[in-house]
Amino acid sequence: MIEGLNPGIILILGALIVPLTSGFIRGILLLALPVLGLAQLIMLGLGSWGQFEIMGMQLTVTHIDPLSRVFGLIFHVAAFAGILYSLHVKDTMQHVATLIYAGSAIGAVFAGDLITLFTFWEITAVSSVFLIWASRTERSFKSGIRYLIIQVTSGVVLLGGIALYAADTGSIKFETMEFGSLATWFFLIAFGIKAAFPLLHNWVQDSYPEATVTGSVILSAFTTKLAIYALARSFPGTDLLIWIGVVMVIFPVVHATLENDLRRTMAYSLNSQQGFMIIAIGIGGDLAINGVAAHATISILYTCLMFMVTGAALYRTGTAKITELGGLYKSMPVTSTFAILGALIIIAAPLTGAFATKALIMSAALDAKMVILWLAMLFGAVAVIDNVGLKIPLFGFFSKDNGKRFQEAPLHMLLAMAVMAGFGIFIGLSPATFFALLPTPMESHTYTASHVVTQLQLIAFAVLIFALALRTGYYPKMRDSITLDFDWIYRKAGKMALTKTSSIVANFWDQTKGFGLMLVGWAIDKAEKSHGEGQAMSRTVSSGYAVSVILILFGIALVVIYA
Amino acid sequence: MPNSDNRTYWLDRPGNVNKLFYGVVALTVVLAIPDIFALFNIFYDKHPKTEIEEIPFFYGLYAMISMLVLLGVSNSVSNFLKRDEDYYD
Amino acid sequence: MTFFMSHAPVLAIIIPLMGAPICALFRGKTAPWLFTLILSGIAFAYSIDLLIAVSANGPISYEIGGWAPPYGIEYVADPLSAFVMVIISGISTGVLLYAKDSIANEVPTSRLGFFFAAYLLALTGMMGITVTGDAFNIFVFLEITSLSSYVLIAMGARQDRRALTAAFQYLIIGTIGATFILIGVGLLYVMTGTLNIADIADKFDSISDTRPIRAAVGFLIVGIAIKLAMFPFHVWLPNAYSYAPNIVTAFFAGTATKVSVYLLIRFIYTVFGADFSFGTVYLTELLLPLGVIAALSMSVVAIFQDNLKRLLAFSSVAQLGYITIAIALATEAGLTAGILHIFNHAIVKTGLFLTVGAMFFATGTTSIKALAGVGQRMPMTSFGFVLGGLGLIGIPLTPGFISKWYLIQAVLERGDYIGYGLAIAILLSSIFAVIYIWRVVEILYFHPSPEGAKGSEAPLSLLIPCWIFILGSFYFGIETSFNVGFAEQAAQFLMGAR
Amino acid sequence: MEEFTDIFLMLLLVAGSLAVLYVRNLFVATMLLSAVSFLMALLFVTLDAVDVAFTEAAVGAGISTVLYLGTLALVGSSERPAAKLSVIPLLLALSVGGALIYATFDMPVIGAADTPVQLSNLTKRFVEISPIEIGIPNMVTSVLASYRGFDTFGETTVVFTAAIGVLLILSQKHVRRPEEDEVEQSGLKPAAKDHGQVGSPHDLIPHVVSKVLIPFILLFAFYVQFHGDFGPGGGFQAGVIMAAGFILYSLIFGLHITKKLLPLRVVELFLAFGVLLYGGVGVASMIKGGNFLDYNVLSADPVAGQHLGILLVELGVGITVTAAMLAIFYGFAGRAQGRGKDVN
Repeated sequence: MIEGLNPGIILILGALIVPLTSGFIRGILLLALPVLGLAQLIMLGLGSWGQFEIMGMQLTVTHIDPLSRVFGLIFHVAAFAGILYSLHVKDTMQHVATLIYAGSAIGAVFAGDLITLFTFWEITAVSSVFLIWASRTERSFKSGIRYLIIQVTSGVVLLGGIALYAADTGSIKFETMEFGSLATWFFLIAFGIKAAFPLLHNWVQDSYPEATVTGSVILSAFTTKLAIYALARSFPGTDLLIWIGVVMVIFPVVHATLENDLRRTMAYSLNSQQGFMIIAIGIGGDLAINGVAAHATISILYTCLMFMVTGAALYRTGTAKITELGGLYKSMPVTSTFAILGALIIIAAPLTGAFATKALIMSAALDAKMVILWLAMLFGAVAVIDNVGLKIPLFGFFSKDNGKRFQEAPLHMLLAMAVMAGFGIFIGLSPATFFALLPTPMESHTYTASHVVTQLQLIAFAVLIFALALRTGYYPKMRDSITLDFDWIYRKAGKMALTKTSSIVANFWDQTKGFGLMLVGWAIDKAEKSHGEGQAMSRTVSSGYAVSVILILFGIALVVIYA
Repeated sequence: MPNSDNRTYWLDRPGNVNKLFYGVVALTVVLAIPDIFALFNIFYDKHPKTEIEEIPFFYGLYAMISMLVLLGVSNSVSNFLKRDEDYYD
Repeated sequence: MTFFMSHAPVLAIIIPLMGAPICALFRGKTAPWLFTLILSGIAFAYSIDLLIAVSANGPISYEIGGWAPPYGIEYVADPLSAFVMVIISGISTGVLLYAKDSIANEVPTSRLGFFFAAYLLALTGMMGITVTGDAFNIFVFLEITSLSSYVLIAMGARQDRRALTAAFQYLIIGTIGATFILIGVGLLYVMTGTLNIADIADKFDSISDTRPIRAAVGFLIVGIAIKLAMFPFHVWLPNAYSYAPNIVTAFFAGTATKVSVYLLIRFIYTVFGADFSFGTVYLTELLLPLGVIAALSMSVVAIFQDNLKRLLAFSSVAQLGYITIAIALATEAGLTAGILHIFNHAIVKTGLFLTVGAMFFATGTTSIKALAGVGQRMPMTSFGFVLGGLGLIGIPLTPGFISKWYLIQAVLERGDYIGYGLAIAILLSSIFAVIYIWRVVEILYFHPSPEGAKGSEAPLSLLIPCWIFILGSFYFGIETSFNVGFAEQAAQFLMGAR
Repeated sequence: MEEFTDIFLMLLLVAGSLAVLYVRNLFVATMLLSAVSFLMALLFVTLDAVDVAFTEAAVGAGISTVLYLGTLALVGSSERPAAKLSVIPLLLALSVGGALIYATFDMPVIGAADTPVQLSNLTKRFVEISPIEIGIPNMVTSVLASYRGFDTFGETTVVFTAAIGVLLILSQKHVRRPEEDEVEQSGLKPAAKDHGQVGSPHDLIPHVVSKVLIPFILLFAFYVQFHGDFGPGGGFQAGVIMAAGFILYSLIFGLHITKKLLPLRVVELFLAFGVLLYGGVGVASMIKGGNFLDYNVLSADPVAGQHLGILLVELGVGITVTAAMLAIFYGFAGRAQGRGKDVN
C-alpha cells in the first residue's frame, strides 16, 4: 500500500484497468478494488497525507478523521455490494463509471482541502451520469442531461464559493466554517443541490428511476450522502439547516404515498430520510453529529437494499410499477424476504440498525428542547413506515396474484442483498460495536424498555391505520400515472400557457413560478433566436454593416475619451 | 417467464387476509397494555423526556393521527397531482 | 556575450524574414516545410534565450542601424514582449511539426513554397510587432502580418470557395483597423515629434489633455480592438478561422489575436499609462462591458454552431472577452490573469484546432453532424479533443482553470457588486463552455457514424503534435511556475513602469 | 496665391472623390481615381513632400491604374446596381468625421515653427547632422534608408508579401477535376499555352511610339534609382517606373513575348533577391561587427559606408518593387488569358 494514497484513487485507477479485462478476471478485479481501498483505509489510520503546494495554496489530498472514516467505510461497503449486485452486467462502461464514481465519492470524503474536494466533486457528477445513460433510452438520456446540468452547476457554484472563500479568508482548508458570508452561501447551495434540498431535489426522483437496475443502486449510495458529509463537516449547528431539514422530511412523503413506481417511491423516501440528517446537522453538537454519521450509514444500507430488491423485481419482470406487479412473493421468495428485512430496517424496528441510529437524532432534538421539531421528525418516521415499510413489500411483492411467474433473482444479487441486510441487522444487534466508530465516543442505551415499547407502538398503530385504510378503500388508489412535483415547474410550466388550475395555491404557483420559468424559457428562446446559427449574433454580416458598427463604436469611444 | 404454478399459497385462501388484519388489531391492543400499566406506575416506567410523551398512548395516537393526516392529504391532492405517464414526453 | 546572443532580439525577427524569400524559391512538398520548421525552431530558441536573459537581467535594448533611440529604431525585449515572443514562436513551431501532411492535403504542392513563405512572413510580422520599441515600426510589421494572413486564409479556397470572401472581408476590416492604428500613431507623432515608444511615453503626460491625443487614443484602441477581434469587431474572425487551411487556423488561433492583445496592453499600460487610461479616459467603462458581452454572448453563439471550426472560433472571441475583462480591471492581478490567459488559451486552442484538423484530414469535413461517431473511428484524436475541451472549460489540472482562477480572484479583488457580477458572468460563461464542448463530445461519441462514413485514425505525424499540445497544456495546468511566473513578472514590470 | 492653389486643389480633390463614389461605370471610376491620385501628388508638392508626391504619382496614378484596368478586363466595367442608397452610413461617417475635425482644432498649425515635430530633437538631428554623418543631401533618403532603414526593409517585405500573395491567390484553383491538378502540378499554366489573341500587332502607331518611349522610361527609372541620394527618388519610385516600362511593353507586344524575355520564374528570383539584398546588407554589417543595418562599418570611412549601404539597400528595394509589380501584372494578365481574353 502506498503511504498516504487516498483510497478513492485506488478505485479510480483500478477503473482504468477494467476495460483490459474480461470474464472471470474482471469479476475478481471489480470485487477486489473496494476491498483494496478498504484495506488502505484501515491501514492508514487517522491523519493527513499528500500535502503539497500549488499556486500558493496548501492542498491535502488525504485527510482521515473519525467523521470522514465513518463515511469512507460505508462507502466502501456500498461500493462492494453494489459491484457484487451488478456482476452480471456485461457493459464495460457501467463498470468503469461505477468504480470512478464510487472512487471519487470516497476521494471527496477524504479531501483535506476545498480544491481536492471540488475535483472529486465534479468527477462524481460526470462519472455518475453514465449510469443513467446506460439505460440507453431516450427518456434516460434526457433525464441524464438534466441530471448532469444540475450536478455540474453544483460544482460550478462550489468553485465560485471556493474562490470567494479563499479571497475572504486566505484558506482553502476543508473544515468547519462560520455560516453567513457570501462564500458560505455558495457552499450551502452547492452542497444543498447534491443533498437534494427542497426545491433543489428533483434530480433525485427524476434520474434515479431512469438509471439501469444496477445504476440506481449505486447512485442511491453516494451522491446524497457525500453532500451530507460535506454539510456535516462544514456547517454543523447552522440553524437554517434545521428548517430546511423539516421541510425535507415532510415534503416528499405525500409524493411517496401516491407514487406508483417503486423506485421513484424509494427516491422520495430517500429524500425524506435525508431530512433527518440535515436536521441533525442543523442541531449540531456531538450527539447529533454522531447521529448524522450513524444514520447516514444505516440509510445507505437500507436504501441500497431496497433499491436492490426493487431492482431485482424490475430485472426479472421488466417493470417496477405497482399496478403491473402481482404475487411476486411466489416467484421470488428470497427477494421478498429481503424486502421485508429491508422494510423492517427502514421502519426502525427493534433489533435493526435504524432503531439504534434514528434514536440518536431524535434524542438530540429532544435534548435541545425542540419539541415541534421532534414531532415533525416523528411524523416523518411514521410516514416512512407507510411509504416504504408497508407499501413496497405489500404492493410490490405481496399484492394480489396476476398469474405471471418469474425466476428468482440471480445468486450474486441475493448475496449483495445479504451483505446489506446483514450489516443493517448486525448494527441493530450490536450497536455498541458500531458506535465505537463514530466521531465522538459515547455510551449507548439503545434497548431500554420504553424505547422498544414506544417504537413498537408507533409501528403497530401505523400499521393498523394502514390496514384500515386498505380495507375501507381510503388508501389512495395506485394508478398507472406519475405524480407532479416541483420539477413540473421547470419541465412543464414554461410550455403550458394559462393552465386551468383547481386551487388558489396552484394558481399562485403558476403565476409566480410559471412567470419566472417563462422568463427562463423566453431567455432560451431569445438566445436561440438571437445567437443561433444564422441569427443576428452569429450571422456573417456584410462588410459594410461591420464598418458601420466599427464607426458607431469609434464614435462612442471618442465621446467617452473626450469626456 | 409465466408458467402454470398452481400452488395455492396461504395468502390466497379467502379469510386469511382477514386473519392478518385481526392479528394487527390484537397486536396494537397488546402494545397498548404497557401504557395502561404506566398510568398506574406499575411494571413499566416511561422515561419521558418531554411533557407530550406523558400523554397516555401518545405514540400510538400520534402514529394514527400522522397516518390519517398523510393519507388525507395524499387523497386530497391526488387528483390534482396525478398525470399520465407520458405527461412530460 | 557571443555574436548570436548579442544580436538575439533582431535575429529572432530577421531569420524568418530573410528565410521567406528563400523559401519562396523552393519547390516540392518537403523542402519548404522543413526549411520553415527549422527557421521557426531557431526563432523559438532565440525567444527562449531572450526570455531567460530578460528575466535575469532586465529589459534588453537593441539599436538597429547603430542609431541610438529616438533617432533610429529600437528593439526592446522586456518581460512582456519576450514572453509573448516565446508564445508566438512556440505555437508556430508546434503547428509546423504538424503541418507537413495536413497542408499537402489542402494546398497544391506547386504552391507550397509561396505558402510557407507567407507563413514565415506572418510569423516575422507578429514577432516584429512584439519586440519593436518603435510605434511606426509596429505598423510596418502589422502590415506584413496582415497581408500574409489574408493570403494564408484565402488559401482555404481550394476546399471551400467561401475562404475567398472570408479573406476579403478580413482584408477590408483589417485594413480599417490597420489604418486606424496608423492614424493613431500619426497623431501621436504630430503631438510629440517622436516615434520611439519610450520617448512618446515620456512626453505623453504633458500633452495628454489635448484633443488630438484623445483622438489618437480612440483610433488606437478601436484599431487594435478590430485586430483583436474584440466584440463587436469580431465579425471577420469566425469566417476567417472556419475557411482557412487547418494549420493556418491553428497558428492564428494561438497567436494573431494574442499579438493584438499584446499591443493593447502595451499602449494602455506603457504608452498611455494606467492612470491616464483608466483614471482620465474611462477605458474600464468602455472595455469591460464589451468583454462581458463577448464572454457570454459569443459562448452562447458557439453552442448553436454546426461547424466545429466555427464553434471554436466563436469560443475564441468569448475567451478574448475574458482577456479584455482582465486588462480592463486596471490592476496588477487583472493584468497577470490577462497575460496568463494569453499563454493558456493559445496552447489549448491551438491544440483543439489541431485535433479538428486531424479529423478533417481523415474525414474531409468539420461539420459537427458529419463527424458523428468519430469517437469510435478516431479514438486518439477524439480523446485529444475532449481533453482540450476540458482545458477550454477550465477543469482543474488544466491551464484554463489556472487562468480562470486568477481572473476570478482579480475581479473579486474589486470587492464591489461589479466584481461579483463579473465573477458570475465568468462562471456563467464557463457553464456555456461546458455546454458547447459537451454538445460536440456527445455527437462524437454517442451518435452513430453516418452511413458509409470514411476515415480512420489520423496518421502519427498529425497525432503526435496534437498530443504535444494537449499534454503540454496539462503540464502547464499542473506545473504552473513557468506561465504564472512569467505572467506575474510581466504584470509587475508593466505596473511598475509608470 | 499659394492659398488659392491649395484651396483649388482641395476642392478638385473633394469633387474627384465624390465623382468616384457617384460614377457607376467602373472604367470611368478608375480613370477618375487616377486623376484624384494625381491631385494628391500635387498637394504633396505644395506641402514640400516631393518624395511622397513622386511615389503617389508613380504608384497611385500610374501602376495601380494599370492594375485596376487589368482587373476590369476580368470582371467587366459595369457595377451591379446597388439595392438602395442608405443615408445612415453617410450620417455616421459625417458625425464621426465631425468628431475628428473637432480634434484637429487642437493640432499645431501646419508649417508653424513651434510644432512639436519642428521642435523635436529628431528633426534637429535629421536636418542638421544627417548631411555630416550620412553625407547625402536628400534628408528623406537618409531617414528612409539609414535612420529608419529597418522600416523600409519592412515595407520592402510588405511589397514582397503582396506579390507572393497575388501569385498564390490568382493561381489558386478550386478542386473540381483531377486533371486540373495535373496541369497545375506540372508547373504549366493553361494560360501560357494560349497564344490566341495576344497583343495588338496591327496597331502601328503605338508600336512605334512605345519602341521609342520604352528605352527612355527604363533609363529614367535608373536615373530615379541612383539619383535618390540627391533629389527626390529612390527604389520604390524607380521600381514602379521600371515595371511600368515592362508592362507597357507587354500591353503593346503581348504578354507571351514579355514572358519570354522575363519568365515568371526569373521574376520570382528577382523578387526574392531584392529582399535578400536588403537584408544581406544588414547581415553584412552584423558580421563586420556593427548592429543590423549599421552601414558605418561597411567601409573604413563611416560616411562612405553609409553611401554604400544606402546604394545597396535602395537597389534591393528597386529590384523587389519591379519584380513585385511585374509579378502582380503577370498574375492578373495570365488570368485574363486563361479566359481567352487579353488585357488590352
